[in-house]
Amino acid sequence: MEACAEKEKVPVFFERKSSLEKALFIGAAAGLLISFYLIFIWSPIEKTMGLVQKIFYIHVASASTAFIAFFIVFVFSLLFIIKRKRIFDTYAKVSAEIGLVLTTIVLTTGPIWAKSSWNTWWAWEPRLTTTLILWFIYMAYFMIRQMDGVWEKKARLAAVFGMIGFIDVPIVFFSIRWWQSKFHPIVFGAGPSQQGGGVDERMLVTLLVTIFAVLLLYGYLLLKGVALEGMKITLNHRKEKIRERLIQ
Amino acid sequence: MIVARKLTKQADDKFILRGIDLEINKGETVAILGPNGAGKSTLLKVLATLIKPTSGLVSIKGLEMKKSQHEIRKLLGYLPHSSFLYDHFTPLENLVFYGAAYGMDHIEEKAVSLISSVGLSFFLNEPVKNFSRGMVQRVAIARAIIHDPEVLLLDEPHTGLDQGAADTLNSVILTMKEKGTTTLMVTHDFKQAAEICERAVVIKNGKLIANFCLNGKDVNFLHSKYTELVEGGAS
Amino acid sequence: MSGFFKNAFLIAKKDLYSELRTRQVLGTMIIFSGLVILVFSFAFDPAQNTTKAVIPGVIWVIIVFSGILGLNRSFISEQRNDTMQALLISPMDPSSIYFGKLLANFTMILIVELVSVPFLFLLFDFHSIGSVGYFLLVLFLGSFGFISIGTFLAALAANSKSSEMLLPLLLFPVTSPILIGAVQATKIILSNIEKLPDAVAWMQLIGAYDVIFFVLCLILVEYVMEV
Amino acid sequence: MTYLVVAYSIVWLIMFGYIYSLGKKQTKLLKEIEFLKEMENEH
Repeated sequence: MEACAEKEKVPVFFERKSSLEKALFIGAAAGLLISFYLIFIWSPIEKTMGLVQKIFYIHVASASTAFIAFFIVFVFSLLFIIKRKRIFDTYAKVSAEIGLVLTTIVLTTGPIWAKSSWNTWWAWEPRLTTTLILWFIYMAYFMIRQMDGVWEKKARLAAVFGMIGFIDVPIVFFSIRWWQSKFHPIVFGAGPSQQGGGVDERMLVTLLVTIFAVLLLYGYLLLKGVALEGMKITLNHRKEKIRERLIQ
Repeated sequence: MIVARKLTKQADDKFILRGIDLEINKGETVAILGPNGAGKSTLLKVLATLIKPTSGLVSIKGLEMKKSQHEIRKLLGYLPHSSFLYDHFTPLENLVFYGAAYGMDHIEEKAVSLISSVGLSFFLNEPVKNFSRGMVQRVAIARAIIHDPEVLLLDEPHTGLDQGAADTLNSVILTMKEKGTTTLMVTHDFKQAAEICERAVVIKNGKLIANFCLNGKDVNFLHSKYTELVEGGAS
Repeated sequence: MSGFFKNAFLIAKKDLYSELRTRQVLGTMIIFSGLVILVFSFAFDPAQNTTKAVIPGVIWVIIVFSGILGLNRSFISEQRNDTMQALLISPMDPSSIYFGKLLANFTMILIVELVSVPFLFLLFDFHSIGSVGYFLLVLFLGSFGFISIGTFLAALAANSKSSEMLLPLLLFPVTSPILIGAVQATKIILSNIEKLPDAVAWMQLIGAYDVIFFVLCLILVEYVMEV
Repeated sequence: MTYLVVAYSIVWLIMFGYIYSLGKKQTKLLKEIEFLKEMENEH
């Protein structure tokens, strides 16, 4: 009886398509297309840096979304430690994965931008250095997840490290900024804040639209990734059921 | 003394314990029997507060495990497969350390008398790493009871022991029993189980399938009953 | 509360006594720090005056790399005969076990520093410490922060089969603020003492890091040590 | 100009690489589910 009831449930679970997921997909695709139009056609060309400055939009959008992704990791890690529900762990894991992908984008576009505008591949500039350390921290997070053992243990350890790592980020940023400004004053006008009030309004709009589009993409990927993880978990669960039935 | 209600333990998708209900009275000596992989050691680890159950309740001496873990830990003496001893320390140093960890007073005298009661007075100041398996097990037994536990949890204590060590262990268990200690013992050794246990429970596939008295019964009774239960297809 | 310190001292005493018995870890750490000094003498010509500039960095490289040797052993040594489980089922709090281990590791790294730093100064002919008091303070603060989060992450990494490889990957990025701050403060104190306020600011940063992470580790260590 | 093109192509390469890996994961899972359903129907 019990087995029968579950047999009914499987297709329902696997073939369900969340409407939120669909909406996010459409939103992200449309948003990215619009931001593309804004970046390449609509927004003006920056005077000193020229065309290359257009890297800035996706660079900053990825960086801020990555940071939000890691914040979500922190939140779900905390929730997992308190409630010990597997779904929280799945959210943290998927969010960290997307955050890591976005950080990788930041770390590749950063040097390209640096090379073109400052003629050096890497500048030990606070934001870039912090991002690099962030990348290492979340790589370490995945090393913990690749340990062998039961999921509960891995999830617990990863959650603890996800919290430690995120709390470390502001301190890392602060110390690096301090280190840089005292010994290698920043000569290059990097990042949005240094450009101060002189930003063209259209540039700001383009940046905001790009950030929003990347955020939507993040939301879609998060839901998709969580759904896939959920599928995997249910699948393993049912496999185990079948294995048991075969043994008995 | 020990009450377990609907105890389950899940590791990934495998159920190791599937709802164990167990009640053990004060001063009883109970054997836990069952085939390999049935979940006996896991049950003992849950009772020893080493691993948390996935669901279910455990209470020891009326204390609920989740709420008063600290108090419960003081009551338990746990003897697993591994010796829990520091290799390069002497038996005395090991016992004094663990005694202090349990907040005991006059540890030194207590440790010395315990070591002589397991027959190792000659080796008081010899590092444990030079000991044979049987000697290590004797020290491990002494370690498990250094803090006068009210509940003794033993995981296959007779395995690999010579006759002398096994007798020592049995006499330790019986002395503790006289003081009112409750003993729970996972074992494969029917002879020893029949000798010192009053009751036996059988676990198979993470479920408790039998619970019967052993008083006055001999090894053969236990053996045939166990074979009937485990191999007779009851599950 | 007194039980907390009593148990922590018990663990620290046990670890240090065990070290006295086996003399494995501390000896290795000191020899290793000597080798680091030797390698640096090849990398930077000790006869040149500019070499003085790398000395603050070398000090912290010694602390970090020999420290990680000790941290690795700290919990692995409890896996033999599953003594870690014995500690966990005893009435001691996980936080007091952590604090005890921290004290033992901290004592060991202080001994390593006591031996290797004078040795380094001697070999590199360095004799103009700006302020001995501040120098010792920055060594203390930096080592404490590094060891406190290091002990915590060692407990975490001990769950893995390849914990020796995992620990540096976890530890180095997380402790980067300490390493930056400690090297900068040491540099100012050793060679540029008139800029002392800057060094003090760095030490405040390290101090804040120490406090935040020590408290955080005490709270979270319970979740790391569950079996 | 080339830098701009390189930068955006790398961005999209990484993005599509990630999405592709998700898609592959999904097909693999769906395949296993089909297999599982067959298994269950047999029993």
